[in-house]
Amino acid sequence: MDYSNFIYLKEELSLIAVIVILLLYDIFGSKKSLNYFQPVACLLVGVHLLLTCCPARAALAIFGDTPVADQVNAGVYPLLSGMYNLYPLGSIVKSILAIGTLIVFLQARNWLEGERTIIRRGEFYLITLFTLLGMYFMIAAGNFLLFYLGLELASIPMATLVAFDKFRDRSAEAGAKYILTAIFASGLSLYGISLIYGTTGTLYFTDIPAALTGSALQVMAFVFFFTGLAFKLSLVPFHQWTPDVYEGAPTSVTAYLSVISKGAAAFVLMVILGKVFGPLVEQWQAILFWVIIATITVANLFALRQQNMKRFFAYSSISQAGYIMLGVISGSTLGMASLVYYVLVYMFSNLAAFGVISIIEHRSGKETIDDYNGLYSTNPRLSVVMMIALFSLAGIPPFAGFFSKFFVFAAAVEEGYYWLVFIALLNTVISLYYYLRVVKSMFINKNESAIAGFRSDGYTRLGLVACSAGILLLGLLSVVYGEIHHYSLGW
Amino acid sequence: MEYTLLIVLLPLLSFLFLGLAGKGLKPRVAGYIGTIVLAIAAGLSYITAWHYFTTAKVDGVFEKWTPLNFRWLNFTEHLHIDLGILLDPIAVMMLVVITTVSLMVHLYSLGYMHGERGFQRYYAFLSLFSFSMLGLVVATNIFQMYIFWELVGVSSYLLIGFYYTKPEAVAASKKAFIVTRFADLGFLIGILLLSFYTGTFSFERLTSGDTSLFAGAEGLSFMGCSVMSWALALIFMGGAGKSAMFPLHVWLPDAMEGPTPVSALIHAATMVVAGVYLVARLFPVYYLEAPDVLVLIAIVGAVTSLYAAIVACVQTDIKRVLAFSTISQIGFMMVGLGVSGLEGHEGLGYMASMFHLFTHAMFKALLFLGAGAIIHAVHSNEMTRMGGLWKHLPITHLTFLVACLAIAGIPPFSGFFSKDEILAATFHFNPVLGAVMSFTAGLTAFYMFRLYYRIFWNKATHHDHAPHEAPGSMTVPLIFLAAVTLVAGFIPFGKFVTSDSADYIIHLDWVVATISVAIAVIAIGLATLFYRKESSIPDRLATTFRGLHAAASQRFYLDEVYLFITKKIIFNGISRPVAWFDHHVVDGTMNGFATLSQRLSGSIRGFQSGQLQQYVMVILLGALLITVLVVFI
Amino acid sequence: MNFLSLFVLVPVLMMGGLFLAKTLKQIRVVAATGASLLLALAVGLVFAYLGERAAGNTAEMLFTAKSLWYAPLHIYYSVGVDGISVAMLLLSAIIVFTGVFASWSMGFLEKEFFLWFCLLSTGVFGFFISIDLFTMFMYYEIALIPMYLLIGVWGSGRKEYAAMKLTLMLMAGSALLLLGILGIYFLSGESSMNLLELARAYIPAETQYWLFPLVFVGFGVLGALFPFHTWSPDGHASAPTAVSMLHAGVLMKLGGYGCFRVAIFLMPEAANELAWIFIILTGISVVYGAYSAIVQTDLKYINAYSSVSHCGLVLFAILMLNQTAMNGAILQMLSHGLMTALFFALIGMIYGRTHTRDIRELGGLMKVMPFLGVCYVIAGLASLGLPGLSGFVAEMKIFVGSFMHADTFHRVFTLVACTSIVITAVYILRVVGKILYGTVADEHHLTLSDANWYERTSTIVLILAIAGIGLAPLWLSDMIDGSLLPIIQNVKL
Amino acid sequence: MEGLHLEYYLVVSAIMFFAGVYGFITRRNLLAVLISIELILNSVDINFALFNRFLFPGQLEGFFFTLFAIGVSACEAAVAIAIIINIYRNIRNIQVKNLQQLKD
Repeated sequence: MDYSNFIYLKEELSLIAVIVILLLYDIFGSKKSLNYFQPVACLLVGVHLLLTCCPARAALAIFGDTPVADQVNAGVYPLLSGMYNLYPLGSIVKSILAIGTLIVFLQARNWLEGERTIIRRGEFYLITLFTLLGMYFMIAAGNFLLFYLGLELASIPMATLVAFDKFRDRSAEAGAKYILTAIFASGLSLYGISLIYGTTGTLYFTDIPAALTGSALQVMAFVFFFTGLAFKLSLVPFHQWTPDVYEGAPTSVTAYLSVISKGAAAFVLMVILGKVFGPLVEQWQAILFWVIIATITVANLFALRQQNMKRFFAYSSISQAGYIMLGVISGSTLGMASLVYYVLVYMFSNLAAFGVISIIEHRSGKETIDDYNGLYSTNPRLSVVMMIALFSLAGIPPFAGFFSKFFVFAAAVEEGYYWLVFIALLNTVISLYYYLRVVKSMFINKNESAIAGFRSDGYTRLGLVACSAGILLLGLLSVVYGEIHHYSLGW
Repeated sequence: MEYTLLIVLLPLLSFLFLGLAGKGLKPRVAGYIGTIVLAIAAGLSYITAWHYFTTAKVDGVFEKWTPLNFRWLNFTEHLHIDLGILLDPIAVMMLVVITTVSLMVHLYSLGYMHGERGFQRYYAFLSLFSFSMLGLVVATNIFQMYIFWELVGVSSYLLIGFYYTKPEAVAASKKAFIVTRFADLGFLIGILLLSFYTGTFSFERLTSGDTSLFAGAEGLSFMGCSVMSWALALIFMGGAGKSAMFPLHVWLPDAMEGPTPVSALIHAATMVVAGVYLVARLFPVYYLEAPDVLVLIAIVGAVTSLYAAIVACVQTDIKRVLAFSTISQIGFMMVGLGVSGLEGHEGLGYMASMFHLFTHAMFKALLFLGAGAIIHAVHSNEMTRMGGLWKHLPITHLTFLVACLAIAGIPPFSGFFSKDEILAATFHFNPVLGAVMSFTAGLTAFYMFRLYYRIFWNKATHHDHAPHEAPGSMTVPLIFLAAVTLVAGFIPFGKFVTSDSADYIIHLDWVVATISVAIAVIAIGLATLFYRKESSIPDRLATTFRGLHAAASQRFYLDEVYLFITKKIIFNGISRPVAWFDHHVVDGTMNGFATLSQRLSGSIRGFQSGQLQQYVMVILLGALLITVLVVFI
Repeated sequence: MNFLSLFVLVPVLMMGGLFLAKTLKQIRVVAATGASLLLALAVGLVFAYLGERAAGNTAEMLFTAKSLWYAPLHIYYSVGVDGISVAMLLLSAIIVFTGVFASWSMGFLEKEFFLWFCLLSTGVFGFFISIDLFTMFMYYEIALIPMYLLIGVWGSGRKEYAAMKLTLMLMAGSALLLLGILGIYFLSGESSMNLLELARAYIPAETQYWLFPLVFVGFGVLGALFPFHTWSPDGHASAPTAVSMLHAGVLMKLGGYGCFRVAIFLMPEAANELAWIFIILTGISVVYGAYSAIVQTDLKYINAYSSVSHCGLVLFAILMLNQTAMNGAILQMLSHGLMTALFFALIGMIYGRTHTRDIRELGGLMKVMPFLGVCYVIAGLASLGLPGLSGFVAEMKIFVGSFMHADTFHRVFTLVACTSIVITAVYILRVVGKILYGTVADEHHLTLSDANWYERTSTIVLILAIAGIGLAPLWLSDMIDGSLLPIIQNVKL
Repeated sequence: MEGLHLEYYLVVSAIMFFAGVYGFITRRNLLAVLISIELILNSVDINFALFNRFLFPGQLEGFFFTLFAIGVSACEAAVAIAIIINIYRNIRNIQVKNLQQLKD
């Protein structure tokens, strides 16, 4: 190992650099210069994103290390004695998460510039980036230790984000619920990991499969471990914190939580299930089968009668997690590609929706579905963005959500999960109902006292435009999925 | 012979022109256009008839000519609908009849419909009807016939409902269409069956006498009758609908709501005999493949004829009397066909039936047009509003009388010859049937003269202004038709139209002729006794046979039966429950799913209690449950 | 670029144009131009197609083009047409054209209306030119969702309920369909989404047995298959005129076309074996729809139930699996599309004037608005199968074709279906008699005006098309016949 | 050492684990809940140390994991307490039952 290998850690290192710069800026920047915190943060994340997106191959070529580059391109390349795994798909997912984070940052302005949060705005960006770093570690982990550290790094700061509006008791309540449940879940997960360690004698991902025998203890260990990630993904029955936290947390945080955190967890879950628990495939497929059904159905049933938009989207995102799991359960290349693609599309759709919710909440203070009545007559553009997002979430063409849903279904069907897909498909009908409820209130319902028209700020608009473009183009431009699929071969 | 196409096409063009551009024309111009077109068509028909009957005879048998035939729609390689023109004796005869009567009606309407709203529309419809009817008679195949059959039905519908602001007219048109549609269903199914087993629609092939065509249906039977019997009976059902055979006749009396010239054209002379024409067209098939159906036809014809004659005796609306009389006379034609044989002398019934069709068309059109002139004069259909009109309407009176004598079967008027031959054929077939028909003929004479006396003699009613004779455009057709009625009986019909297209020498059956004339004279005498002057005999008879009289004037309650079937059974008994089922059960199920989801959603909401510790418990229990399930199952 | 893609491109460009349009006039110009262009394209396509065939091109699909889209699932953007799709494209173009004119004066939110309308057309046209299962399905769904807003925003009556019901039921159908498509893709062993390639592949019979119902019911929901038809009456009744036209006229045809193109073409064995179940259901549709129509009092409901009946006949005929009946089914799609569009257009125009669709409150309109009245009568006559109008041709083909089926069961059901012609006459004449004839029910109606120029354009074009098919059906039926052969051969295997 | 098998320790850790769970579920005070969680985490630490010591004596993985886990749990406790304090500041109460504003 020589230091040139650090170039392989470019995602994490550049993120750490960003964090450090921002930290220093936050500490030493003058009060006036801090007004530019958001643009600077966005810019830095953008730079980081460029680095992340820049394929490892190209980066390596600069340093003249082509043999390794080929190896990386071919599949997983272990670094730091196998503690850290370098693989192209991981980089793709990381850049997806970074894009999402960037959009969240763009949309956070309205909230952060409020009088109570303005002095703490730097913290938001910093803490968010810390959690992002944690997710990077989770994704890159080749050992349960790094995985665990990444998981905790991604969830403990998140609690502070949830409780960020410290003068709102709902925010505090949500924070408490989040942190306590998170610790409990990670406790269970740790207990599972400890048992795995006990039965296999190793924590390295590459060594574990050979030592798995499928004994009852190992299965129990697996289930306990699974709980930790299922909690983050908010799969039923580990989902109950989700609506409360989503509702209570500041909207930007909810957006982040519902998309980035969930996306990372889904990807990592699939990687670990496939790479580490491969020998237990029958067990985890059976578990996922029922968990998916429960997740989609229960979440949909709850979503049916929600009034609060954020709570509504909480349930929606639970059920979306169920659909994401369809990719996981297949365990195939198609499944992996579809999952990543789904996360990408889901991210754009959900962020668009939360962008609208956020700006409306901060401009008018309204956040129930009925408040949205007649929104189209006053804020047509926001309504259209919202509608696109909802249609994409519901899986209506030509929006990207249609394609992503199609692919996860295809992945599951390829493995023979006809009944599962059937149930999921029926659930899409229910989900369409509640998504249409929102569309209905915006477009069809009349309202004398509709939310007054307003002009949103440039950052938010940029974010919304980016999301809309993503929703519209991701499906029609097959190259995105093609690339993801290409790098998913053999994961 | 290609010009025969013009006969059919000209009225169509006239219809299109009047229909599209009629609004911009002066009413009179539109009338002239229609009439002139029809006149040309009539001229062409006469030329065709002359041409055909002089040159088509080869070896003593009339050939079938097909001057035009093209494929209109494919079903399979050998099954296709063609449109074309088939000329044979009956077709040519029908061309003459239709164009003649139609021309008369066109002419007559110039006067009768003068000043009516929608005059142009009226002529457009008349043209449409003429086109359809002509297309029907020259059909080369049964499907073409069906096509024009439907078109005729629609034109009839449109013309009955001509006075569309009058609710009775609308109801009558609806009824006419639906009843005939129902019959057409039978026709269609019959065609389906027939074509399925024979593989052809073509009349030429079907009537060629080639029994191998029907080999496919050999030995197949359903409910005791052979498949061919079913097919042909169903086809006859179509004919029965259009020709107002019992019990499908209910629409015809109501159809009198249309303008009177229309009744003359469609509901007396031409369209209503389409059923007869249909049976005559397929006669060889009936005779060879399903003689049992022919018996059925004879019986239906006889029953209809008798029934209508009885009902006609008590009607007071003059057009209804004529309508029932039409039904009755068509019954005669059906009986003629039903009792007929195919070859040579056996074919008397067929020939007689066609002959009667011809003569009846003339004198019945005359009667209707005469009735129109009367109505035109007194503005009422009711006999009670008439009486003593002979001096006001001399021409109408005379022509009407000619027609009455013709229909009553008094020599030398045309009706005598044709009816007498039908009676002869019937007696030959079955004396009982013959007796029934003779009785009916007597009734015919009776009710016709009842009508005649009640209109022209009897007690004169007071009118606000003196009724006056119709204008020339109306009387000319009357005189023309009366003249035809006078001489038509002497046409050597057997030379032209026979069942086997060969010559048939008519010789009168003197016994039958004498009897029937005697009956007719007695009936006329009775009518004279009852109705010549105002008399109390009819009333007394009516009270004596109270039940019969009431039943007859209510047309034996058949309309009520129909009303019951449509209103009570179809509307209330089927449709309402179906709609209810759709709304509550099918729709209800779909709504039920929605409600169920909402309910379910409501019932599980307590699960999300907001309690941190419950959440954690669920997580733990979930993990344990999954473990247990996976490990132990 | 393949010129078939223009059918999709033009509506998309129209959407762009509408987006930029500022005034009502501009909106109308864009809509009318685009619709005319589509109609011209469709007519041009018919000629081009017939020309190619006359020149001896016997390929199954003409004007094909394909380009890879999603390689991992072998999804191509592949287009191509045969006689059937050409006919359906022509139908769609006519309806879109007339629909634009029928919604000439919406009164509010015209821009949005036409935007959604164009999206709907995109889906419809795309569906008919596609020969790739995925794109077909995608366009199918594209066509469904605009319905929600079109009905919800511009509709009348219980529009929200109806829009929701319609959307959800159709989406449930498409859910089944999606599963079926995925099943076909993975189980055919062909790894292809291309219809033609799949048709040559062999899907194991036992697989077909469960895929066929999925696909058939999936499409059947849109084709108003009993008992999944209940979206149709409410949906049609609440939809604005042009949407009813397009929906009943074209969208419901997507169902029939899909059943035929996908379900029967790809799964002939199951079609043979399972047809009887669906024949019973469709037979019920035919009669049941007609009976239900008798007692309705809302004009649109009457027409909607009549659509159930007529579309039932389409599916019924398709299941007969012989050339004549299938040909009849396609003709019936065309015919029903045109006449039901005409009906809805007229009902819309009448409703726009009288503000009621309840036949008990209408009467004597013939006197007040003769043009509309005459058109209504013509539509009615077409619907009850008057020769010379399109309905007759289609129905006769269906009845004769179905009756030729060797099986007595099928023949009996054909006879049952035949009875619908009488019931149809009953409800059509009831309506005509009630609303057009008789005395004027409401004095205010006496002051109403007859059709405007754009309304006349719309109705006359439809009537011409109806009469055109009715008078000269041979070329159309031949065009369709040629394209049916591959399907028939597949079924007979 | 000989008398004490791995199982005994495991039983202890399992008891700790479930005691923690029980505490979490039943305690009414947020701080007590937090302490219960620490019990859970500590039981895991014991597990790791035990397995390393008894089963895989040649390695250090388990010990390291224990150390990291202890560190992480300290962080968690810190954040959790901060939030609890915040709750106290807002509603003057840290009873679990008061955390029920958000539900349904």
